[in-house]
Amino acid sequence: MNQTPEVPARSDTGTLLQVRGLKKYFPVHGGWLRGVQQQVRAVDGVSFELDSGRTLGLVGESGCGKSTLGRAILNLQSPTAGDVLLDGLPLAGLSRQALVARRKDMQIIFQDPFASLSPRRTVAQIVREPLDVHRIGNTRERRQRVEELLEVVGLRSNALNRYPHEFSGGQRQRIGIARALALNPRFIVADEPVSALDVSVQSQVLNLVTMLQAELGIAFLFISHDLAVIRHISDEVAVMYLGRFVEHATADKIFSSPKHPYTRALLSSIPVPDPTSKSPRPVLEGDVPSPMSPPAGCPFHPRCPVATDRCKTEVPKLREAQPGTEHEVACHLAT
Amino acid sequence: MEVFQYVLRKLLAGIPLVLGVTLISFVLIVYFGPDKTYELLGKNPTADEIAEIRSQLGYDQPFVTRYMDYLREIVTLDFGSSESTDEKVSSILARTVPTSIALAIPGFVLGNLLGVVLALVAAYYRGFWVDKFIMGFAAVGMSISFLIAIIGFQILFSSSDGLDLLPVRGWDMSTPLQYIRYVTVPTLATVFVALGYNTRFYRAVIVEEMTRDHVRTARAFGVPPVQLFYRNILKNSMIPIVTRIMFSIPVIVISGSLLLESYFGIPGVGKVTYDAIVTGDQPILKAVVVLTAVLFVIAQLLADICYRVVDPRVSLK
Amino acid sequence: MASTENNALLSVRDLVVEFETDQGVLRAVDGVSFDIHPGETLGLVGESGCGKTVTGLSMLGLVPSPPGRIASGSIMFDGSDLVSMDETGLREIRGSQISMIFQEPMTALNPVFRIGSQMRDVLQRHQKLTRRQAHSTAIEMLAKVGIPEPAGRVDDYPHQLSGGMRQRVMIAMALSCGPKLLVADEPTTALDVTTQAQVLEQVVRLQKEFGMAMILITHDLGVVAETCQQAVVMYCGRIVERSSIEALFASPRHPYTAGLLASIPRVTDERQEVLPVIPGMVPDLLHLPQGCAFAERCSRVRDRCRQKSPRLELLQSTQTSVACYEPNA
Amino acid sequence: MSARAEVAVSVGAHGDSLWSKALRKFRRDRVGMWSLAVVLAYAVVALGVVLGLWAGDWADVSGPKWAPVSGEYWFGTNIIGQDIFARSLYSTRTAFEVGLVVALGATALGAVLGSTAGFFSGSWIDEVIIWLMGVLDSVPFILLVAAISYTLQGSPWAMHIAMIATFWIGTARLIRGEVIKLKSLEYVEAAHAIGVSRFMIIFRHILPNTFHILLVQATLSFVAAIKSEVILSFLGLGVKDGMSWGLMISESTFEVLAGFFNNFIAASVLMFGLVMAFNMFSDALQDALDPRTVK
Repeated sequence: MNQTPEVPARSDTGTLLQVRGLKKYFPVHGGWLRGVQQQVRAVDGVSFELDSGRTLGLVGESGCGKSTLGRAILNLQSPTAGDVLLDGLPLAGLSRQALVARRKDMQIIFQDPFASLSPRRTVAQIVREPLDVHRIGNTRERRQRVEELLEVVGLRSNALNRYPHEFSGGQRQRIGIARALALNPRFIVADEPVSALDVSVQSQVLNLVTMLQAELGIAFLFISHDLAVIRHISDEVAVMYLGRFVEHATADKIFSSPKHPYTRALLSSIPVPDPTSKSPRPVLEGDVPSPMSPPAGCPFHPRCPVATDRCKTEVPKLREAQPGTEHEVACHLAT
Repeated sequence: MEVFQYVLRKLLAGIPLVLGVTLISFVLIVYFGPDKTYELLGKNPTADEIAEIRSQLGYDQPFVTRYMDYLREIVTLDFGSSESTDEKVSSILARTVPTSIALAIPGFVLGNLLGVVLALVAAYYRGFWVDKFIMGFAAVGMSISFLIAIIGFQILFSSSDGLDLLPVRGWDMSTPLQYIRYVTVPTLATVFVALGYNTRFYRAVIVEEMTRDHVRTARAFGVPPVQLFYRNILKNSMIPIVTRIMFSIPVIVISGSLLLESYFGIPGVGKVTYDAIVTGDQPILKAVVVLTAVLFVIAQLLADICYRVVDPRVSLK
Repeated sequence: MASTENNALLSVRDLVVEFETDQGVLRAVDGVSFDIHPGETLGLVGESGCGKTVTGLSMLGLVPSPPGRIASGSIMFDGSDLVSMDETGLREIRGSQISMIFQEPMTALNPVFRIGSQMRDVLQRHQKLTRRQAHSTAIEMLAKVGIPEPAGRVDDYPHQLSGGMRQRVMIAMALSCGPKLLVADEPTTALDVTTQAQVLEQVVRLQKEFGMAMILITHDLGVVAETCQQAVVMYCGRIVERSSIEALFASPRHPYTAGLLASIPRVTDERQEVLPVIPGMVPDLLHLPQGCAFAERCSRVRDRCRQKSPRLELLQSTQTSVACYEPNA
Repeated sequence: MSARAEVAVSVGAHGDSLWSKALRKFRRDRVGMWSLAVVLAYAVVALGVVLGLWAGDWADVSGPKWAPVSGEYWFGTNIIGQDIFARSLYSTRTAFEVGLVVALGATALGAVLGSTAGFFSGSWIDEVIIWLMGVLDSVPFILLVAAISYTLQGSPWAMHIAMIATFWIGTARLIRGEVIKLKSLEYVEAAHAIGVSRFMIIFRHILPNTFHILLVQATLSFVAAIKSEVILSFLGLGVKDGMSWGLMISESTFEVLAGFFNNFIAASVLMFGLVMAFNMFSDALQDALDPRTVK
């Protein structure tokens, strides 16, 4: 029903994003002249690839490093180690200007619809800013493009001269999406974009994301703590625990035959909106350990119901559970 | 042991502050300060006489040397003698500091104590006339100049147009009665003005504490209002309150007393400082600057220790 | 339900709660009625701003006042009306007869007191225990909610515990005086999904053990399905549907309930391309439409829906009450 | 497609910025409006003096010593027969001059240094600015005025400069905290993601969101400057040439003990009126601009 914004001819297949051994450590400062005391290993060696037009759902509990991973990939927080390649070209070591130029291809959508829009700027100014920064089109063209973008995300053009505080949470999230789309990105990190929204609005925004992806062929890294949302939106799913992927496979495989005990625990913990399916479920004991001092061996072993002595000493590598299945899992016991 | 290490670390961390303060005051008071050469010379001095005096005063030394001299004075706590009275600076301070403290304490204690009490009452009756009355009173206190308050209370208590009960000016601590007679008017002026600011600040802190989630929790468990205030609100409000009190100590001892002491002719540090400013008595000024800076470092330390006592989340590391 | 008033533990009738704002009076709760029986769990469901939390706070007379006030209605508990009860009477009930736990475990406990001291406080006030007795009861309660090494943990400060542990402490505190009713306001929303499962399990188990009734306030229909027997669905301050859990999930009668249930993504289903949605957004409580508040978003809206809002009425031959002129079959 | 449908916005045809909302809120505040009116009345008096409309004769010795209030001398005369009314009006001008210079200077300096420290928080730039704030805070204020006065060879601006040198600190601390908060907000991160330069991020996305603090701080600095002037002038460190409320009050200190109150009352009441109105205006401003209530 709407004309699709112009998408430059690109191949819709092939690897768009490669992430290799990405690490992001945060120093915990003791203060002036006292130097670094400890490090929080927010992201501790993550590797994956993402094809154009695909969605990787990234799921994990708070503090597992999923948001940091998204920001490290976009170089909003410079990685401690590892490579990120977009279209085969590394992002590390680029000059400021070169990095700014590459930002056209990768954008981010945020969780908090209230903090993500500058309160003293109009919607038109907010959505137009990317075009201004990258000097795309003249004033008239930019204005036209902004109107087009608002239409794409389902906002009327009378929204143009309004301020963010005049909109509801769901509407603000649409404005944020319009801003992210302005530069025709090929890859978007969506960091919990529906977590702050009410149920009835959440489904509207999820549908918008699905539709944009289908029409524009954008690849998404969709971060969420909500497994049902991840299930709905993702082609592939990665489960994160203490800064690492513990399982990575297609959504169908993850949800139909989870291999990692943590994934299984997560899945069984979700309250199901169906009173007839009340089944006793294994409840995971204890809390997530601090990422400042992760346990030796498999980081999950203190909570794991099936942990062996080997798990306490040897860190399991992310590997294919069975060769050729492309179902990766980081567990000594998984087959 | 932990506390000792902490105190040591804090005092070491105070060194850059003291260095900064002394450097700035050295530049302003000593280096660009009043030139004493001509005061000490007779009429029509020769160039040689000028040079000799300048050399005696150390004016011919380079900047760094002179500043290092100042630092040496700080480390040895020997600031020499006053240029106007020839009395040792240390003995001047030993004589005047107790007076200043005796002058400042009643106003300081009452100003904060009454401030907390009024703030509690105002916060408890938030929105009612009691609150409005107290806050109106605070607004008046805030809007009246300290000097006007001093003069006002002086007229009221000490002049023939007022009650004519108390001495007009001066100082006497020989007996408790005399002390009270002399300290009352300065104290009233201090309290009146301090209450304005303190009450407002403390009320804001308390009201903020009142809206915390854990206060609602306490209410949900049936905690009665008095206990709610005493246990759940006051203790949590102590951190900003303590900070304010601690950091007002150095200001009160030097700057606050300066006006009071020079107005009433009270022989305290403030008066000495003021006289030194007027006459350009550098040894005294240098000592006072260091004293203030050190007081600030100590206030910081005390405030930190108080946090530790009040708030278990703060660790000494 | 509403007819079995006699043996109801708590019965709310026509509760209206209003808030004074800059732009006029806001009616956060508008004519809410429900009953809860001993041992029963009632889910109070709705999206943000629907009035579910304010309803919960009203049960303990905790509506922040000013600006809020209970404008009319009654809340009968144990033969007395909590709305007209004075503050002293309410204080006797709070924490002993009716307890409440809150959403944010991080801020709900006082950071400057040990958890043991906060728990003892409640026990000493309501149960008139000695300090020593209260201390051992506190440890007992901590053990009951699954806190490891309770005798050591009792001397911890809240910041030394994780979010899940703090919420357990809150629950221990809430249950320590053996209340007849627990009001739980989004108790697991701030927790991670694995912790949420632990805490919910614990609450349900303890509820059975103590034989108390519970009002569970939540936006999460999954949580309601797993823990409640009865549910009340609220929209814009009013109850739109009241029924048993089975009936609610099997055949939601109100178009809003039906829309809400359809629009949540589920793990179990086959992946859908497009989720069914409720169009539009929740209207501003200060500018509610004249008729049914849901009319603007409703697919089956009729003229009369826009003129007068429907009353909550019991559907014939069911246990479900619904406020709709055109309920689902 | 359903996802694109609708989403209308209610009320009003034009965008309603936070500023216009704050203005509307301020207009509804009766106390705020009245105090603003009082402040403006004082400002008119001060402007009149600057334009030479009145009080040009404040220094003339025209009457008898300590003349009582009369039709000719509205507030009486002082010890050497100068008209206290004219001197009071002239002092209003001085108050505004001191207040405006200090408020603008201190707020600007506080904004620049505070936002710099906040934006580079954790780096050595931040450490240096924090150190400077601590140092200036620890030098006794009156000593600083005196010292600056020495250094500037008794310039009449020494008082202004000394006040600016200390008053900026409070503003800078607030702004630093606010900038650190704003910097971590997602919209600033979004600007980074788009590729906006650091300079533009500070000036377009961070500073505009601190203006409400600066405005309130400026009014507070204004009041503090007027109050400090009185004390400094009494101590002989304040206004050098001209006339001010501080000079009038210090002139009155020995008069009041002799039973002559005109100087004291005129200066005290006028000053109290302005400071009180300004304080209340500042409060109302703060309420109107409070981002927690403007939503």
